[in-house]
Amino acid sequence: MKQSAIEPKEESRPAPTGEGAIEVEQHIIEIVSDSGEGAQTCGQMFGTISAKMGNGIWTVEIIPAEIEPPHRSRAGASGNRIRIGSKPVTNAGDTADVVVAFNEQVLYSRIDVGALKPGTIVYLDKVWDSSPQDEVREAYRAAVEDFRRMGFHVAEIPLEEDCLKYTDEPRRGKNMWALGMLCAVYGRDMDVACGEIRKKFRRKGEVVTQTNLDLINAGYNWALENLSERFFVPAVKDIGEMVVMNGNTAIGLGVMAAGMEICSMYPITPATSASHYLSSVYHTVGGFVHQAEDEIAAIGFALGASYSGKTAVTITSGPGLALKTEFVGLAVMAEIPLVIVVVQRGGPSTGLPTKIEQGDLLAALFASPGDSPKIILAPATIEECFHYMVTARKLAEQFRGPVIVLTDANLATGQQPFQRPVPKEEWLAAPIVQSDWDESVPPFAWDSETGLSNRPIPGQRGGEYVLTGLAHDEESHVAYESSINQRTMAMRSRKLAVLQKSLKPPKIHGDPEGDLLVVTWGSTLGAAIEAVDRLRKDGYKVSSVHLRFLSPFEPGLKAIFQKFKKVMTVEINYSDDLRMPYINEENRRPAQLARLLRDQTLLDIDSWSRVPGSPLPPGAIEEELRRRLTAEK
Amino acid sequence: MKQSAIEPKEESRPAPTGEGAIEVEQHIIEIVSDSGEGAQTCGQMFGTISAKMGNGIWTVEIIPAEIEPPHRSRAGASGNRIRIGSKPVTNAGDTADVVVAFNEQVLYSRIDVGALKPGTIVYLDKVWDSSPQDEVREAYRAAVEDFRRMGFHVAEIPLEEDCLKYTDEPRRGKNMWALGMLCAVYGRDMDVACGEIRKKFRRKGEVVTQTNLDLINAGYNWALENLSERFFVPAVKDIGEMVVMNGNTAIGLGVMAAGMEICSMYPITPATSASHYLSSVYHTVGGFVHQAEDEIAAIGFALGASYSGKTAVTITSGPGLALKTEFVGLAVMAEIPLVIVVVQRGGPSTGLPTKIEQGDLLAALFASPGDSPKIILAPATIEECFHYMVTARKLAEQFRGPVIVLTDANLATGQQPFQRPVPKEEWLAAPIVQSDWDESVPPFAWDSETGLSNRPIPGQRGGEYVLTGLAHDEESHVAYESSINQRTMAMRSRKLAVLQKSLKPPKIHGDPEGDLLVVTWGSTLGAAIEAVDRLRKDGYKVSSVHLRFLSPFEPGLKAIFQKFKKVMTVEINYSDDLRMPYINEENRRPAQLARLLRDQTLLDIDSWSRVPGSPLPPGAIEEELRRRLTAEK
Amino acid sequence: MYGLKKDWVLEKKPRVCVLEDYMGAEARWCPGCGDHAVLNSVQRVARDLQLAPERTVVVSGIGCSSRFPHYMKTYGFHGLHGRALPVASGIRSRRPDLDIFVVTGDGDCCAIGTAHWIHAIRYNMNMTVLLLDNNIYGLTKAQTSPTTKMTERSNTHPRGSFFVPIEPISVVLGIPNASFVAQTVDWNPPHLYETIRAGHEHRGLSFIRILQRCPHYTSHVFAEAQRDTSRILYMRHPEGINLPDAMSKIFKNQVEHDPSNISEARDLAREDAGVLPIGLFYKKPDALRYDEVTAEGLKMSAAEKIEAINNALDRFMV
Amino acid sequence: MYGLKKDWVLEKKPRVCVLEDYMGAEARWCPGCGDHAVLNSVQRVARDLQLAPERTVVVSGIGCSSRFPHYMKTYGFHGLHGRALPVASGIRSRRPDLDIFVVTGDGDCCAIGTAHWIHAIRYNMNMTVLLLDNNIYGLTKAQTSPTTKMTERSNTHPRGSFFVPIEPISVVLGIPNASFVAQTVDWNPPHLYETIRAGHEHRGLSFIRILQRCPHYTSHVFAEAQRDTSRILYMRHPEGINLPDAMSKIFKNQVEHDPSNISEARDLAREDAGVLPIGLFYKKPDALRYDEVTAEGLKMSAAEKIEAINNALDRFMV
Ligand SMILES: Cc1ncc(C[n+]2csc(CCOP(=O)(O)OP(=O)(O)O)c2C)c(N)n1
Ligand SMILES: Cc1ncc(C[n+]2csc(CCOP(=O)(O)OP(=O)(O)O)c2C)c(N)n1
Ligand code: SF4
Ligand code: SF4
Ligand SMILES: [Mg+2]
Ligand SMILES: [Mg+2]
Repeated sequence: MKQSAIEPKEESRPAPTGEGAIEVEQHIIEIVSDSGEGAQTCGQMFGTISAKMGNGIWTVEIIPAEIEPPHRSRAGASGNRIRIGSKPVTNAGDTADVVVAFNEQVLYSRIDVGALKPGTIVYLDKVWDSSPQDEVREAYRAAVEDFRRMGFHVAEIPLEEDCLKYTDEPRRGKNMWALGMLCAVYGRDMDVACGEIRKKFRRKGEVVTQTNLDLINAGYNWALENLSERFFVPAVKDIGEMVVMNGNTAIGLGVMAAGMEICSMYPITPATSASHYLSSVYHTVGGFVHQAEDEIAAIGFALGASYSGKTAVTITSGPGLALKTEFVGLAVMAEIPLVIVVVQRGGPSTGLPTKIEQGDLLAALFASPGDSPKIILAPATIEECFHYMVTARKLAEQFRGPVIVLTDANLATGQQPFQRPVPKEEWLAAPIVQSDWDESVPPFAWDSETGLSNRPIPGQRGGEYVLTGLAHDEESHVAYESSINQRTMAMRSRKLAVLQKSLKPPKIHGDPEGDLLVVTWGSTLGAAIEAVDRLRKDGYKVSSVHLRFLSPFEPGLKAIFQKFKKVMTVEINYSDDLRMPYINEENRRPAQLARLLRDQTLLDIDSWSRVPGSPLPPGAIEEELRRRLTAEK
Repeated sequence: MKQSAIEPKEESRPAPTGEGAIEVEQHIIEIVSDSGEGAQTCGQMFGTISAKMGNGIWTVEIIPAEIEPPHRSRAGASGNRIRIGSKPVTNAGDTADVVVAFNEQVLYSRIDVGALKPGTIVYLDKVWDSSPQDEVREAYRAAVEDFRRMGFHVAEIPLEEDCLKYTDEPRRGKNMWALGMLCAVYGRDMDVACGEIRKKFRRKGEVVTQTNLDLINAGYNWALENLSERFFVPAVKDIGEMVVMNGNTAIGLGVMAAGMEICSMYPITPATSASHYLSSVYHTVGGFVHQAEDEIAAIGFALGASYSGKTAVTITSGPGLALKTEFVGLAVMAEIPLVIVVVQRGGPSTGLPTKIEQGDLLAALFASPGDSPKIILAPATIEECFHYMVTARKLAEQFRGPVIVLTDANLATGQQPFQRPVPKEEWLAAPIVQSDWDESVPPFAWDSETGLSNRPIPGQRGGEYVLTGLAHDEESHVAYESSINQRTMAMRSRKLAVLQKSLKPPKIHGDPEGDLLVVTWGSTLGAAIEAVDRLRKDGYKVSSVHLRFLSPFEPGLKAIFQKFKKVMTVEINYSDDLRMPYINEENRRPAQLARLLRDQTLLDIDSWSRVPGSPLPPGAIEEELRRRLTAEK
Repeated sequence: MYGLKKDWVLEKKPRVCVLEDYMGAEARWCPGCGDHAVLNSVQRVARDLQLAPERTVVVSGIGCSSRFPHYMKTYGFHGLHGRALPVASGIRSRRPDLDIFVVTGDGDCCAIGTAHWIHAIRYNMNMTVLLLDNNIYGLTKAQTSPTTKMTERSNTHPRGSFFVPIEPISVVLGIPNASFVAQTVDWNPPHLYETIRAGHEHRGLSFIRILQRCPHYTSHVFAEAQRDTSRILYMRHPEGINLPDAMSKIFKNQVEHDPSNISEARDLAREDAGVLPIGLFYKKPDALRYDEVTAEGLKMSAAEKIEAINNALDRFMV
Repeated sequence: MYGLKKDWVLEKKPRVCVLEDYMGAEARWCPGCGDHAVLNSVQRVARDLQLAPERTVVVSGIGCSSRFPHYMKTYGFHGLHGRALPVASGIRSRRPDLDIFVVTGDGDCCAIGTAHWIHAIRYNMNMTVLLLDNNIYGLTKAQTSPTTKMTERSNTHPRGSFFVPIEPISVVLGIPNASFVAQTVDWNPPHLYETIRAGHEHRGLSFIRILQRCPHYTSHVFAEAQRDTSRILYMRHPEGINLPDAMSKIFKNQVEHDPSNISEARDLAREDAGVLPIGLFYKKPDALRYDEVTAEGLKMSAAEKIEAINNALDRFMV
């Protein structure tokens, strides 16, 4: 007899029916296990299978803080959240609809961070119920009761038990069984699923592959026979050629497609995996990753390469950016093209090394002493992580200076399908010019309108010059004169204004006027739009605008803002809250983008910013916007 | 027969009369020579003598860019500008009234930077007129004609010639002869002057001292007999006990008076001389200068000392600050008291290493990734350089974090007399507490209103804790929870609001309302006030306000600003000029303080900012303000 | 004991610290990680020497190994990646009364911390420096470190490292003023203990490289040396670090090495020999100590200081 | 010559570069500064080896010595204090066709640049590194440097330095993969020239320490060694750096030293011996070169790259 789905206790959730599948627009599934039990692989594969079937997906990693945390501990929870939808999915959403948990402790860790809500369906391995250890049994049983009390629909599943039929190492097989079970619940195409398994275990040999196929089938069959709930998430039609990857991989691929041959880095979470990916494939395009002795050497090496004609990229996170500060100033001063990717994590200092924050905007902009105008971009999606590498290199060369690309831990580890890019030869770096340089043209022949100039490359006869970080004239000769200093500062600054001229105003999501405009940057795009859309459905006059260029800004912002009664940013960084003791308009420290926009537009731009160490869920944004919109009325 | 002072050609200058001295409120004197000829010593002594006679003074160094530049070259000009007045002098003023030049080339270098104006009296060594080298003779003669054509009153003096009567090394004696001559022209007390010489050459023995006394007397007597012009600068009455020194020495003395026992640094111009001074006397107060292997180690060492209970100071300039960025973030995060002195120089990058700029404000405020609230002070005078060390240490300990003190190359090398400070025992660091720590109090027992807390020091039993740059809770345990991160960020930020509460609004110079308010910070104070006063005399409704706390700001700024039709900052850093191509309101990059004030007050705060590598003279500020005030009308 | 601390009368009876008094938070390294053994040894040395926990400071950088201070119940400073040594030096500069341990990793010390490492050896301030060398970046998940052996794979060199690894002992022996240079392995607790203890008893900077197993990422690297003791060269000398005979017997490969002989020490340190020497390479008890300079003037009274400041000020009187 | 550069026909006749072709701005060091002699030697080596000025890059940090590139008429990179070596390595990585010289000072290289120095030796990329060691920070006006002798006074140690100076040669010889380590003095132009020339001809990183006089701040430091040649130990060997007999004769103190013998090299490098060895300490022609790794794939065509990127992308197709 089929095990019945647990009685629904909440109106908000459609009751899982017995036979026919319930159609849903989107669903959030989590798989959590002890670190090392492979829930991450399970989740990623479930995401890929869904993407292949035409669903929109977004996956995020659930990562423990330690390398090998103890088993059955809250701190050890490892896994994945997968949000699948019938439209492109842009963020990880709010609370989970379905959770597969390999033990009750890791489930607790998800409850602690608010990932579940009453009504969430929980599939929990029941192996602990028959543990030889009394404490384990008791802990398990108490937890199940606890979970039910909290309103979750708990189904106890024979995860380890059934796996033992196929493998002696159930800890390494449970994830595939769970994948099979989910495939049944979500009606996934088992041909696609088995294909993925074959791909995944290709290098491990036939035996391993077969065991895993057995396991996925076992999970699938068990669910078909024993579970009654089925969900159906319709596919996006006609998706075209899509790829799915995380943001750091997209950066790596983008670096290659942009024709940059050198990535010079020093390991730092959460940036390093981009260079891991590059390290594994870079040689196929003739590139190489230089792991330097520290971050200073990493950027110095990159600048040396750039100076010699091979524009390089350096990839880091906050603490590494801090160390690169002095060299960034040199790149500005001596106008050396360079791409600097900063994958933001929680700060200040070592902070929350594996978690997301958008806290490095002001540091990117202002860290180098003296006036250091530079270009700053922030991709909003994983697809943009790829394409912005191409853009960044182009801008670095055209505007002859460093370009900082700010991503974050959310983009870095999140996965999302997007249109497969078609790399173009014109994106690649041109071969180094070795023809003579017209000697009458100085190495810094600034166009006095635009500040732009071309640079000679070692090897070009007639172009010999000595690059220097000292104040210098057009010939790159050291110059102490007041007027030269004033002029060259203006030349370097001017380039930003010139770049702005070539940009278009950002598109407004929603109506071009209304009660409230939400301004965002970076990875908050998807969640903010989702929140805005929900409110718009409810009749609120709210729109949003997303900034991708942070230095210079895209043009037309003030004009856009002025059409709204209120303007606010939503950011993942710290700002003072006026409701807190001692805080007032005079001393409030605003959120980072808000600060820049206030300075520029002189409009009273408020913000809602938080530092939870996790992406802002659309529901939380929605709630805050609703509060403000309602307070208005 | 007395050589007559040259005919005045300009109305603007009082004609030097034959016999009786002309009384002037203030005068600017420059002495320039080849590097190594001692014009700097001459100028400093002239300043000291004048200060001892009760004049206000301000002296600035004229420094060549190279260590041993060629003789008789514009690049080699070395010397001093001394401005003396009948009131306290707050800045170096506009153009020189009197210049003593040891050769015509160094004079050219002063003309090039606009230090002279038609009517300036020039005393020029005529030895070159009888040089055995044709080119030298010709260059000299052509120059004298040139100078006269430019409207200077040139008196050719027998500087080297007369010195040769007293010494075989006139290159090392000319400066004292020139000093004697100036003493005659300005009616300086020769007892005071000779006393200074005795002090100066104390350690060199009697013979050297006597030669120099002979030289000063020779110069004095020659001038009495041969020069007709005499100037009289009345003294300030009742000056009390005064000291005279440059800002870096004041920093050094302040460090000692503040009871800081450790100065950990890495050499960098123009900060190093502060540690040179400290190195020479620190042992007398039981302190020591640690010259580290680099700037990172310097601040790390200082933080170690601070952590162990001995609040330390680190002294640097822009490029060094860049390297300290990461550790500054740790000091904020782990709340370690530390004083960081940044003597600003021209940037970005290596920039203009010996020259002044106020370009590091935003870097000091924002460089460290993540949210890094910290206290920033900027002394405006040399006296404040001393006292702010005491303040900074106190604030660092009370608010448990880093305090950055921004000075600049102008304060660092300028000399000014001020009330002799009376060091107090209470300023000194209390001996390290070794009594037990109440174990029930965690190491970060943040007061939830103020964010303040006390810290245990190694040696205190019961206080054992592990300081960390990771996000942490009250116990200093690593904490990944959202709510803890949000709260601890707020605690660290709150401290700034609390400090602001204890500050008073800045005083307004001039009327509290009017057409224009000028806002300044750092060493521009004196020149700005002088400019404002000149305009106020002409009836303009202009006032000024000077900010000494830059993070947090002193309270009440918006209220002050709103009383004026226009508000603008005057700063020595780069900002875009709206009259330049491509620059408009949307992309203009404002001056650094202006940016912060715009963000905070949302008022349209404009600025006039320049990067000449030299202090802004009052006349230039006056001219710009006048232009704006006139344009208004 | 803590409950009584305010009761000064009771405090008078001699204080005895037990192992638990040095044990902080539960260590969160992977099971089998060599760091556990080092922690254990340091705690036992502290207990055996009766170091006061409140006068003991453990300073570290960032890395798996640098989590060390959290697991001690003493003062600790878990600072920035690569920067433990300057911090420890600053602490030492005015606190001759403290016992200072520094824990650093092969990335922390020999990559980003190189400059501080070299100069700390030169300063020779009194502290015990433990380099936990697992030949890999552990915390950031397996990148090549300066001590990674050639052809070993890592996430940054998936096709094998093409760098000649640095030899930390050779480097240190090239720095003048090195005063105590030793090597040991995490899997021989008695030797580990003796080495740390000897290091702590040395006045000056004792540099101890500990070959440390990282079962998570580089389980094979020291497997051979662990299995086959003939891969280890046991250095012995009356002035060196010695195990009781019963324990030292297990090392078939032994050499008598006088730790005052720097030339021999340098030759022994060369890793191309294929054996892993453990014991004391070099010791120079009279090497200059910078901390003796920095602590000068510590005892000066406030009145003396004020007088000196007044004197200094007077020189600028007009 | 330059006037003709667009005329390709005329260009065909063999190009001969004369000394002026390497002479940039007029050198602005103090009169008598040893840096002048080094500049001169480098220019002569460049001329004698007919290095193309446009393919020669001189990289430096910050310091008096680091002004060097400005005085050459080649490409130059006058970067940041202490950071010449990473920049030079980056340039080298994809430009095997360039001739690279690095000029650094004792502060630049042995203080703030220490980490890069150690690791650059290990990377052993092809370049000629000149350490202009004047035992002082010149540009910033006389502060103690890591090579300042004990008790010497400076502005930061007016009562005399209390540090044991670092021995740059000993340090370098402690780093595995060092491939060319030599020492010379600015005041013996023939030896200076031969050393730089030998360094340039070596394939790999040649590290050359040049004792350089700073008459402005440390005029006395090398005065003795300059006056009395017996203070110098001339190292000779067929594989080493040798002067014609007539010139080498002036060195009363000579030793035959085989530059493949590292132990002997290390013993010779010790500065406590009281003599100043000049010549080649060590050479390892077959040391691994990282620049051979980094230059792999340079010749790949755009089409090949596009294909590889497509392959990489395909692995992520859904
Ligand atoms: C400035 C900075 N750069 C990089 C990092 C990232 N990081 C943390 S630990 C580590 C290396 C750890 O390796 P190791 O020192 O060998 O210690 P282990 O984990 O192996 O014990 C790195 C690169 C950081 N925290 N800070
Ligand atoms: C980051 C940074 N710190 C400090 C300085 C200041 N500085 C310039 S050169 C120099 C030392 C120069 O000494 P050395 O390397 O021996 O060269 P020398 O002048 O003696 O040739 C220092 C400390 C700087 N420019 N940048
Ligand atoms: S990763 Fe390696 S070094 Fe780090 S805790 Fe695990 S076993 Fe130890
Ligand atoms: S200060 Fe010394 S090193 Fe610098 S240029 Fe002068 S003599 Fe040469
Ligand atoms: Mg390691
Ligand atoms: Mg030097």
